[in-house]
Amino acid sequence: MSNEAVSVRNGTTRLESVVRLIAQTCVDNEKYFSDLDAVAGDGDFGYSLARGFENVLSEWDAYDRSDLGTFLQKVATSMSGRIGGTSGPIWGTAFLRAALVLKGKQTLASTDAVEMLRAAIAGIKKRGGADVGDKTLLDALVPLCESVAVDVERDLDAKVIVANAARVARDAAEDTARLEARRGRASYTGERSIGSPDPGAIAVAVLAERIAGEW
Amino acid sequence: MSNEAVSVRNGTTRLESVVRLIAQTCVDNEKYFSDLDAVAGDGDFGYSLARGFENVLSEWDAYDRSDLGTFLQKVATSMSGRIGGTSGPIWGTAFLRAALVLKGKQTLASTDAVEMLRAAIAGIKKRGGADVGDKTLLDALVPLCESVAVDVERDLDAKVIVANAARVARDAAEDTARLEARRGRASYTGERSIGSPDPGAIAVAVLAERIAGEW
Amino acid sequence: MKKLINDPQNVVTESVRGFGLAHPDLVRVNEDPLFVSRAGGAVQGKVGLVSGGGSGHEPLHAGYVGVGMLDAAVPGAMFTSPTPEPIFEATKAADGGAGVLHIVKNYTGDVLNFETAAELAEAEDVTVRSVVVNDDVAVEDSLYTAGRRGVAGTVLVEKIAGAAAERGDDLDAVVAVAEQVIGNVRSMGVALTACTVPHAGKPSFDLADDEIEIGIGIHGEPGRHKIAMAGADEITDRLLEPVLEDLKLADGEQVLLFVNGMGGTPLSELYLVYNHARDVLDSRGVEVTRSLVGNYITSLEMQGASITVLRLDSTLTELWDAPVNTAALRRGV
Amino acid sequence: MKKLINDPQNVVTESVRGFGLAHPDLVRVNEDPLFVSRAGGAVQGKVGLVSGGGSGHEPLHAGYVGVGMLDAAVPGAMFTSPTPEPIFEATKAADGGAGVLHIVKNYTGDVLNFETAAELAEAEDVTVRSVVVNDDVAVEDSLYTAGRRGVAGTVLVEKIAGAAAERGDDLDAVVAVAEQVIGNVRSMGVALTACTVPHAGKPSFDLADDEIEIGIGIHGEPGRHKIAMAGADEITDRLLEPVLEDLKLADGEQVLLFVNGMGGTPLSELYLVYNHARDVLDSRGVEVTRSLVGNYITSLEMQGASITVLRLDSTLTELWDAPVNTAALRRGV
Ligand SMILES: Nc1ncnc2c1ncn2[C@@H]1O[C@H](COP(=O)(O)OP(=O)(O)O)[C@@H](O)[C@H]1O
Ligand SMILES: Nc1ncnc2c1ncn2[C@@H]1O[C@H](COP(=O)(O)OP(=O)(O)O)[C@@H](O)[C@H]1O
Ligand SMILES: [Mg+2]
Ligand SMILES: [Mg+2]
Ligand SMILES: [Mg+2]
Ligand SMILES: [Mg+2]
Repeated sequence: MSNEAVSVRNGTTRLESVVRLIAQTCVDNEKYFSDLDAVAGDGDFGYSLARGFENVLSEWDAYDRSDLGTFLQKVATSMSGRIGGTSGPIWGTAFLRAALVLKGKQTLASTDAVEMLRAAIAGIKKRGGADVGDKTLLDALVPLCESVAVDVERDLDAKVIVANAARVARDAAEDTARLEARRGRASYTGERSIGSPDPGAIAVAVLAERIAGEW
Repeated sequence: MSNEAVSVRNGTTRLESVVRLIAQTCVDNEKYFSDLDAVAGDGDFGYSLARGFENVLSEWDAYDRSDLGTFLQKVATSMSGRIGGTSGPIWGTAFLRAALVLKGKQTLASTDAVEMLRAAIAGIKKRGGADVGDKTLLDALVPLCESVAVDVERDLDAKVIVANAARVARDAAEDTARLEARRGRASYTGERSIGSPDPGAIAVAVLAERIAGEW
Repeated sequence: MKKLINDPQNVVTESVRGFGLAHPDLVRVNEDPLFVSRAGGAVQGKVGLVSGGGSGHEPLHAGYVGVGMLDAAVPGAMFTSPTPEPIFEATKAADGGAGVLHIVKNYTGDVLNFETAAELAEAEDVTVRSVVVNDDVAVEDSLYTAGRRGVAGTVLVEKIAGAAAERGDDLDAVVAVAEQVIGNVRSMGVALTACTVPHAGKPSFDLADDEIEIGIGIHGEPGRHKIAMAGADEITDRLLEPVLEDLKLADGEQVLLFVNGMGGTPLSELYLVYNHARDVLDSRGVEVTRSLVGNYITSLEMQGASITVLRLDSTLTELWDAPVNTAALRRGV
Repeated sequence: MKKLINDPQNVVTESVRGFGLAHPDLVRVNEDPLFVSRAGGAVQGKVGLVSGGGSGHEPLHAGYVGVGMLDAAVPGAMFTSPTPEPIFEATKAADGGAGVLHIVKNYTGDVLNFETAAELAEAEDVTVRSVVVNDDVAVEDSLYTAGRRGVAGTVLVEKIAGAAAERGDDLDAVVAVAEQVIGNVRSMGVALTACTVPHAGKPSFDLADDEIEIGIGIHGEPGRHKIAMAGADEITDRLLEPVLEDLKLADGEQVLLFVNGMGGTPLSELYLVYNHARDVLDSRGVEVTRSLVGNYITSLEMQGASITVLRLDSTLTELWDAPVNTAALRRGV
């Protein structure tokens, strides 16, 4: 298991470039994500994410970067302050919990990444009351996290780890099509939610794939 | 000029069958007349006529037939009592004025027919303030009346008279397409009323053709 | 055609019946002939106000029957003026001995049928006076035509004349107030979609996805011309311009600004239109002191709106503010 | 997409701004963060009522700000619950020292954002209690799901709890009244057409010309299932049945019957639906003593309607009848 610390500069750069990629990808996919939400939900998922991450990009240069945790917390705040609906609290919690893991840190270890994902998942579960199988973003994020954890344990190369994570997330996200939504707005349509994947899960897959692609 | 009186029975029969034919034709053409009115008007012309003449048909057997005028007055009342909009007062006045010409009469002469048409036209003009050229039913009814008057003067056969009248009414009705409406609801569309014929004028032509066809 | 109706022939009667059941404190429905009058009956000594016309413009007119507004309303078939008989009966029901005012929208059918009803009422010794509302500047006002249509201004005439009658004005005075409103109110409308009359079963005109009708009436008839779909601010300018031009408002004059929905446009869009209209009036030095925004006179489910401006003075303002208690307009009671 | 809007991103702000300009006697609009509060500010000693949620349901909620109903309303983006910040600011603006009640429609986003706002307010020593409206019987009520949605019943909760606060009830008592309404109100809706969210630009679901959606929500989400287009009486039966079943009304009980339009359905059709619903309730021995018919909580320009039944007792009836003075609901003032 690699605990080899990345240098502050490198760590910041890597964390920053991943966060920026997430933000840009959410902005770019506004219409796609909203269309996914329109199938069984109310069609605002992409709109919400785009407005939130647009704000991240516009405040980007001014973020306090005194440590990694502070930086990520600023991201969480400026994002969730603009995202309404379910995604605001859910994604806000996820980023905030991840930020707490990095509190005071100047370097980012692979194990930190696993811890960040676990913290984010715990936060999402607590905040929204959903669990795996309820047809939410958790259905992609939890398998993704497991994949990263196992691969970090196996001390694989980071590029391989993210590639594996992306593949797992994509499969899991597509698999949500089989599920009946039990949480969120899609749950109101009951059985009619079956057959189309969860927008939140697909978003996780898209983000993982972009990250893997740019690694 | 023929003043040769038709027998009461025959007269009543002829008047009755013409009125009945008018009523039935208006009921049959509900959709067609409404569609014509929808082009530049509000699309209720056929509906109004149909409801009014439906009522004539349903009260038909009970009409007071003590003289021709009384009969026609009853028709006018039961028709116009159910027709709202512009057509109720206009068609009601037309039938009522025609009925007055027949007041106390047991027989119907060809010259009576001309007088009835003239009285109806005068009534319509007075009631609605329109004249020839304003793109109303007058633009078919006035030429029709002139044709009948000339042919009666020439002592032509009734069958020829009605055939000529129908042809004249049709030509005049189609010709209204060239006019810009100055009265009625179609006038609100201004120049856009040009290009389609007036529903009232077309209705006059259709009725004249049906009468000629069944003579 | 998708509508919450049963037999198209029965839409008006079933709907008016429901209206009566929902508002027993305000109105009584007479089913044959069909008219709606105040629950309490005619008010002795008060001028009675009667209006009516084709159905499909709800809440007009039945929604305005009640204290401070109409005494009776006569709903015709969809978009078709009622026959004289129900108007005549409604007139008698509204008569409290001080005469009755007919508020008629300027359509040939309405004018003619109210005329006949007034004659019938006069024959039974009910004094009837009529005013004809003709506020639509989309239509040219000319002696040689049917003249301007009556549209949204009708609601303001009914409210303000109703208040005059309620405070005890005599018939002449109520007529004068109504005429003052009519002389100072102008409107213009736009349609984004057509409406469908139930017994017609199809939209009353065709509009492409990128076209709108400017200068629309309230009966599904086409407007003066089609234009390309535009932003709300631009459309608002096009409606407001001819209204202001016709009214020739002087700097500092006070007005009531009324943005009316045609039935199928969300309230949020009406307020958005109001927002811009307000900016335009403010910038021109016209003071908007009273406002009305909502679906007050509609064309079934048509999407669109109209803008109405009424020049106010202290009399009209006071009468506008007076209490009113009807199904669709309520204030101060 | 045909809408009276400018930039889709600005619909909510421009519309709310217009709302504020049109109703200066009733409300003040705070633009950043965006919320609407009573013109007079918080009433000292009175429990403050705050509601909010996604926009697109106008007149909900801003239309219900005023004496006898809400103290503040928080409009989110279209169909998207607002973030905690404006809710928090609105809560402070509504606080007259007697605590604030959050009236939240049961959607995950609304619940979560109001929760956070309440925590922020508590941190500034404002006592906040919340009630969650969940009246939609189209959705199964289960611990394992998000539970039933809040729909038209929300209007009744706001009106009745607002009356309780206005007469001086303390926070516990206002919560109790709100909970009583929530426990006794059930709704179900139908859509004849979908609506179009401005920034989406296309209808939120597809419906064939001969299909309707039964069990629809108010956010353009599809309903429980599609059925073939049917007559209004049959559709009314299908909406009313599950509502009555859930409420288990005993013979002779009194109710408020509320027929709500989704925004694009003519008022005449709503009264027609009311007419039949009334017949059904009458025939079952349920006494309809209060009624509400109109567009009170909408889904933009969606065509359709919902039926809501609220079991009344003398307390709720009295509070329902109490004076209210808001842009969209006015009575007795
Ligand atoms: N209770 C929940 N917990 C976690 N995630 C949820 C929950 N409910 C919904 N989601 C996620 O949020 C996504 C929808 O987000 P969004 O459109 O912002 O919500 P809404 O419009 O319903 O408020 C869903 O696709 C799902 O992945
Ligand atoms: N002032 C008028 N005088 C005579 N006929 C008229 C007048 N105005 C309209 N018409 C006739 O009435 C027809 C329309 O009738 P109808 O649809 O019942 O009227 P509306 O719906 O406008 O009240 C027109 O086609 C025209 O022939
Ligand atoms: Mg959504
Ligand atoms: Mg017509
Ligand atoms: Mg008509
Ligand atoms: Mg949403």
